[in-house]
Amino acid sequence: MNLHEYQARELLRRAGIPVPPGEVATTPAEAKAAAERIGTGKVVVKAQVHAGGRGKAGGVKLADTPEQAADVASKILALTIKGLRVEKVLIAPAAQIVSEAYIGVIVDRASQSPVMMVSPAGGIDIEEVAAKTPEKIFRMRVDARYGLLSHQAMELAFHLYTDVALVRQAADILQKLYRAFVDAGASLAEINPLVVTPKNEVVALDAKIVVDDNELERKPAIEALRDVSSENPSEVKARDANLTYIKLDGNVGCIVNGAGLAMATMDLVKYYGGEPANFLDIGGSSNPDKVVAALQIVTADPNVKAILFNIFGGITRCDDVANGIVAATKQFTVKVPIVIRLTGTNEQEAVRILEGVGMKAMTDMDLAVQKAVEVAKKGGAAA
Amino acid sequence: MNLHEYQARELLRRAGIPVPPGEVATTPAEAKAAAERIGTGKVVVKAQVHAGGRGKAGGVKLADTPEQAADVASKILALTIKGLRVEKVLIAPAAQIVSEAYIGVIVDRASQSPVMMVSPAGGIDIEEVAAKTPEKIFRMRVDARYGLLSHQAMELAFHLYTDVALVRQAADILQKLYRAFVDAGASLAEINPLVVTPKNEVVALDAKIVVDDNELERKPAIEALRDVSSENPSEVKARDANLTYIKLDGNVGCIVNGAGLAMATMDLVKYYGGEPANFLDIGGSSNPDKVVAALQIVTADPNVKAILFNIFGGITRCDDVANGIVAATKQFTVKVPIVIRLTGTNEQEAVRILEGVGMKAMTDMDLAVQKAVEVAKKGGAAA
Amino acid sequence: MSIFINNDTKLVVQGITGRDGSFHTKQMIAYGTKVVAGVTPGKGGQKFENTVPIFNTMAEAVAATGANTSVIYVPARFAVDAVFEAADAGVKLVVCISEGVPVLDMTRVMPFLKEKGVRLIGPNCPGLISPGQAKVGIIPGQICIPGPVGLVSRSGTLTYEVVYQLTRAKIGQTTCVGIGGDPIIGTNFIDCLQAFQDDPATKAIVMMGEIGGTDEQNAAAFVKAKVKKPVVGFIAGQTAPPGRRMGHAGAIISGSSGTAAEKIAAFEAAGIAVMKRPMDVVELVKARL
Amino acid sequence: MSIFINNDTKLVVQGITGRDGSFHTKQMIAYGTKVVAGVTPGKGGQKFENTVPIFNTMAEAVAATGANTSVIYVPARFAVDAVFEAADAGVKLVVCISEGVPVLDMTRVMPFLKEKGVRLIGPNCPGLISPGQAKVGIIPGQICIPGPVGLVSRSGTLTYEVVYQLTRAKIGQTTCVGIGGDPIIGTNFIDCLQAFQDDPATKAIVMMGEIGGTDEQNAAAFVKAKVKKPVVGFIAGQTAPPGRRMGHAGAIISGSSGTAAEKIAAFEAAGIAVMKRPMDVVELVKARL
Repeated sequence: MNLHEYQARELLRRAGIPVPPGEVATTPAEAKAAAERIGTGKVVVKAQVHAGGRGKAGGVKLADTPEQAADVASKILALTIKGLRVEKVLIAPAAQIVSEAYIGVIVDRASQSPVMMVSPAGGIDIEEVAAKTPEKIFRMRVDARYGLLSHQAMELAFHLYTDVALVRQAADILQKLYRAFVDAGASLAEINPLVVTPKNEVVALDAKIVVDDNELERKPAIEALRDVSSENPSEVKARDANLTYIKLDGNVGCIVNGAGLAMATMDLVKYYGGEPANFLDIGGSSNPDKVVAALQIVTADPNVKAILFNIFGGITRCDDVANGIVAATKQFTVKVPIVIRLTGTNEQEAVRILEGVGMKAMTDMDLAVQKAVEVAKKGGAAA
Repeated sequence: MNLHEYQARELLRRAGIPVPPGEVATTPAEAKAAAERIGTGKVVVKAQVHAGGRGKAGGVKLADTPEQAADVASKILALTIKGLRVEKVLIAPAAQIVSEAYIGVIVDRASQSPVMMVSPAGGIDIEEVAAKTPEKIFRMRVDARYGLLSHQAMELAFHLYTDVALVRQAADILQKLYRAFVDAGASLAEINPLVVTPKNEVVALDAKIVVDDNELERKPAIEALRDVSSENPSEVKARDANLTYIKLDGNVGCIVNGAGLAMATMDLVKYYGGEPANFLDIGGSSNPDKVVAALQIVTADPNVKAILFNIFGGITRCDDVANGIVAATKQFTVKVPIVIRLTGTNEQEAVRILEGVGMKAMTDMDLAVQKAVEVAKKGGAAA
Repeated sequence: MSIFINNDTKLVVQGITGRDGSFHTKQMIAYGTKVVAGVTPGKGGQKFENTVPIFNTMAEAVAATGANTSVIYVPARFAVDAVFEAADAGVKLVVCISEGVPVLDMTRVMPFLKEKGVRLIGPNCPGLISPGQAKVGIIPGQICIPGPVGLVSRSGTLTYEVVYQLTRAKIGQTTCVGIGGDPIIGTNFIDCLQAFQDDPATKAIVMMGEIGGTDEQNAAAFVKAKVKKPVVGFIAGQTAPPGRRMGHAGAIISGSSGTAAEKIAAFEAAGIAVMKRPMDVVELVKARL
Repeated sequence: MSIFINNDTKLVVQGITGRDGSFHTKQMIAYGTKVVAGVTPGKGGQKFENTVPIFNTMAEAVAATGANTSVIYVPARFAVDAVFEAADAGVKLVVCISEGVPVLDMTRVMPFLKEKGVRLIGPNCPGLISPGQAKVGIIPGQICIPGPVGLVSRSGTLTYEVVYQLTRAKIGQTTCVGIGGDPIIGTNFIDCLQAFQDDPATKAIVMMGEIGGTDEQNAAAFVKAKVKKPVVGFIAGQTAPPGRRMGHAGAIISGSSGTAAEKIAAFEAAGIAVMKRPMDVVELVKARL
């Protein structure tokens, strides 16, 4: 789960990291009032959306007066960046900046540990730094049993600054960032840029935190930060039904049990010349209601011209899936053809259930995918 | 540093451990008001002093009514237990108890780790359980890198209860006690008794926490719990002067640099038939002011009949000590004889300084101790 | 022969009385796995299906039965605790079926396992099966037959699909291991490749990867350097968009790394025969046996 | 010969520019110790007394100079960080003079040191000296002379007293180690006894204990089982009352354990000659050389 910049800033502030004041606004009037309260003159107005490249998309602008802040905010609140409508802006004082650095922490798969990263080349996308000047990124593996030790933080901070007063501030911020990362159950936490002000203070200007979804159950305070308005409605609906759904641009709707098989199914659709409309994993333990929800979500996509079920029964029972399909077709009309492949646990019962309502099931994945692609190409007319 | 029961209870409550309500009173009127507020009928009134065996000394009593609580409190507030005046009492509801257990955590020197201990034989001194029924104490070493793991807490809790509902409550309390122990910078934290109520709730009735003095610098909130009124005034004065002083019952006052040498000096006093009046370590880096404070503290003890300086100069400079002795004798009259042994760093200068005021210094520890014992036996008359 | 589990496997089931635990325990017993104990706190002293003794703690279960392996079917919030407990109790192999384990918990438990010398498979995995000997986890026994192919996979049902293809073509398996789709897992491709290389009964290896991370690339380098047996590979997620997690927590393309194309190229460079479709496994393996 | 430090010791001083650090560094250099580097964050690139290079971090200091030992003279609140840093930087012996280290910090750093294979002496100790070769810490060099006695002690000035007695009697020392008076210390009596047993130059051992804990009792058992050289012992604190900390954090009699009487009895049972007074060391050692 992505946090908004303003949420991440608040978590860092509570962890003791110096963060300039900032307020969230959802209307130009609120933006003006916020700029007046901040009262430092120039402010920056920043779109709060879960998308990189906000700046390039016109989502970050300066304003000299509260009136101008309202004006700028109204423009930004009208934007849609990478398919996501801007619903909120952050108003913060425009900082005077002596230098910009990057600091961040991720969970690194290879070393099975958190890894802290710092770069004196801050203010730009760290992926870009990694690609163009990898020698400017310094990494340190953190042993989760000990946390980020003081001397490790100092070593990293010496890569950013030479003045020991700045080094000590940065080392302190690194340790606090690591703790905030752990406390939030994050898989990524970064400050970019970390700036030095003319007063020689090290301050976090922008923050990004991505939380591990598996942490949310035990961290209700973090879960409460979820901003459903900023997510794709179909994906929200899928999550509520305990499904994993990701919308794509093709026309073959895929409903599969298991993430690997779901990806392999999408790949096979493509292999046979089709385009998958989505990733959809109904998960391990099937129940008919999940299948109904899955069909509702997939059929809500107007691009979908055919629906492909690919079920390998293990824990998932084929008869549960068949019952779900039957129940769904009774609840609402599915206007596109459905191709069903079922094999494994309770396969025979499933076939009987489907035949009872005049539907057929195939047992071979390859053939089923070919058929679905073919049907979709005909615009679904062959239903 | 010892915390009072009421302070320890508050720390445990903040850690999420169920602790019955309780209030501190310093007068019978306050005790009555507290009992009224608690309003559960019967209350227990408990002396808040840093001494074991409060119960046997009459420091813990039940009261049926607020009036009786006032009466009982007035008696307890008049007590002196093991040399310590009772200044405060805790008023708490008298709990109904189904069973009593002990849980605690200490830093274990041998395993260099925290060790959790539990015993179903609670409510009595754990040292007594250890002596009489050691098979009723269960220990578990905790790896500080991981903390008390859930399964370890469960394993310990199964030694206390068989009902899994109680086991889970106790395991949760054990993990919270461990965290409270770490957060307080404690060297010991115990709940005794941990009781089961008629409602099958596991609750901490009495708590003891001893904080590692070395943690106090970085834990000001814990340091603020220090209750100077409950300590020996001479020892408080010594601590303020950065000295370590412990009063004993003999008549040879000892002023030494280094804890090991100080103990060895006391032992040698005893070896030669004397009785040491105190332990006093002036510490590593001497300065004359510390020596003045040390002389003030030792001479304030009316039992002292002779004062023995035993200084082995290393970091401690003998001339500093000599200057301190001279300064002290100018500031106040020392009425008992002083025997001085100095050797090591700047010994010659020290001898000159002392001779300048007509004092003599010896270089041999053994002879100096014999002399001090002899002088003290003569009642200090040979000064 | 086989890897990790065999006829000597003595299994404890952690969470034996839960919904998933009891269902799959019956399946494992029916398959012939030696299930020697179960653990559910508070049910110590009872018996599962009147035969398998239940204990309150893993320490008791291992002490009483000499179990050497455990399998975990507990809710996500207890799963890491169960791994710690199993490792502490002295089993040498822990198979965690439970999904939803926070990745930061994994960063803490992995060093513990290393200190104790314990192998973890999973979490969030289907477990493993050595056909004809033992199954630990949830892989359907009826789709497997004994034979010469070792299979290792990051996914569940996709593994079944491929095993099913092999079995229908009468190509049996030494061991099929589902290593799980999380970012941090106890046993990775290289561990399994090494074990299959060392297992004399394994004549060919099938490796099923996914987008996300660099495990497949590292495995390819390992194959090139150390594996003398033929390897057939697959990568799922060629059509996955970057930045989106494809169900598995680990299946996510970050920036330009972890793509299917990158992984397939690494496989090909290491001489691994790459399947274009799951069904290709039969032809490719047959040609190499 | 000697234990732990010798002519090959290449020392880094952590906190070299502080009050204590600079004073004792001069003393150590004057004694002939090879002080190859100092560390003070922010002073990297400067030189101490125009000769010893100063670095910002231990990692840099060790990389640049090949130091194998460090000594720590930093304020209490930085001391454990300094131990972690030294161990991480790759020195094999860390001597922590600083006092006031919280004991819970010690419970965390000890496993780290074990993982890294690093020996810690201290904290809150006077360090050690191998007369004529090197001194690391604060033991006054002029009270020591080379010779056949190995000395290990929990205290500081009491050690000086005893060494001074030996030296006045012309009995020299291989190494004198002050292990420190804290409840948790990096190197204990047994470690030193083993090292002295293994050191051919050491002909007799003096062991200076205190009240508190069971280290002396364990050491006595070790002497009985493993030490073939004569051992002379002392226990300070016979007159100490129970429950009171006698200066050293570790010098406290808890309940009925850790008393001087108990320790002296353990010494005697192990055949250790027990001094009644510090001055007795001369007679007892002489009789055993």
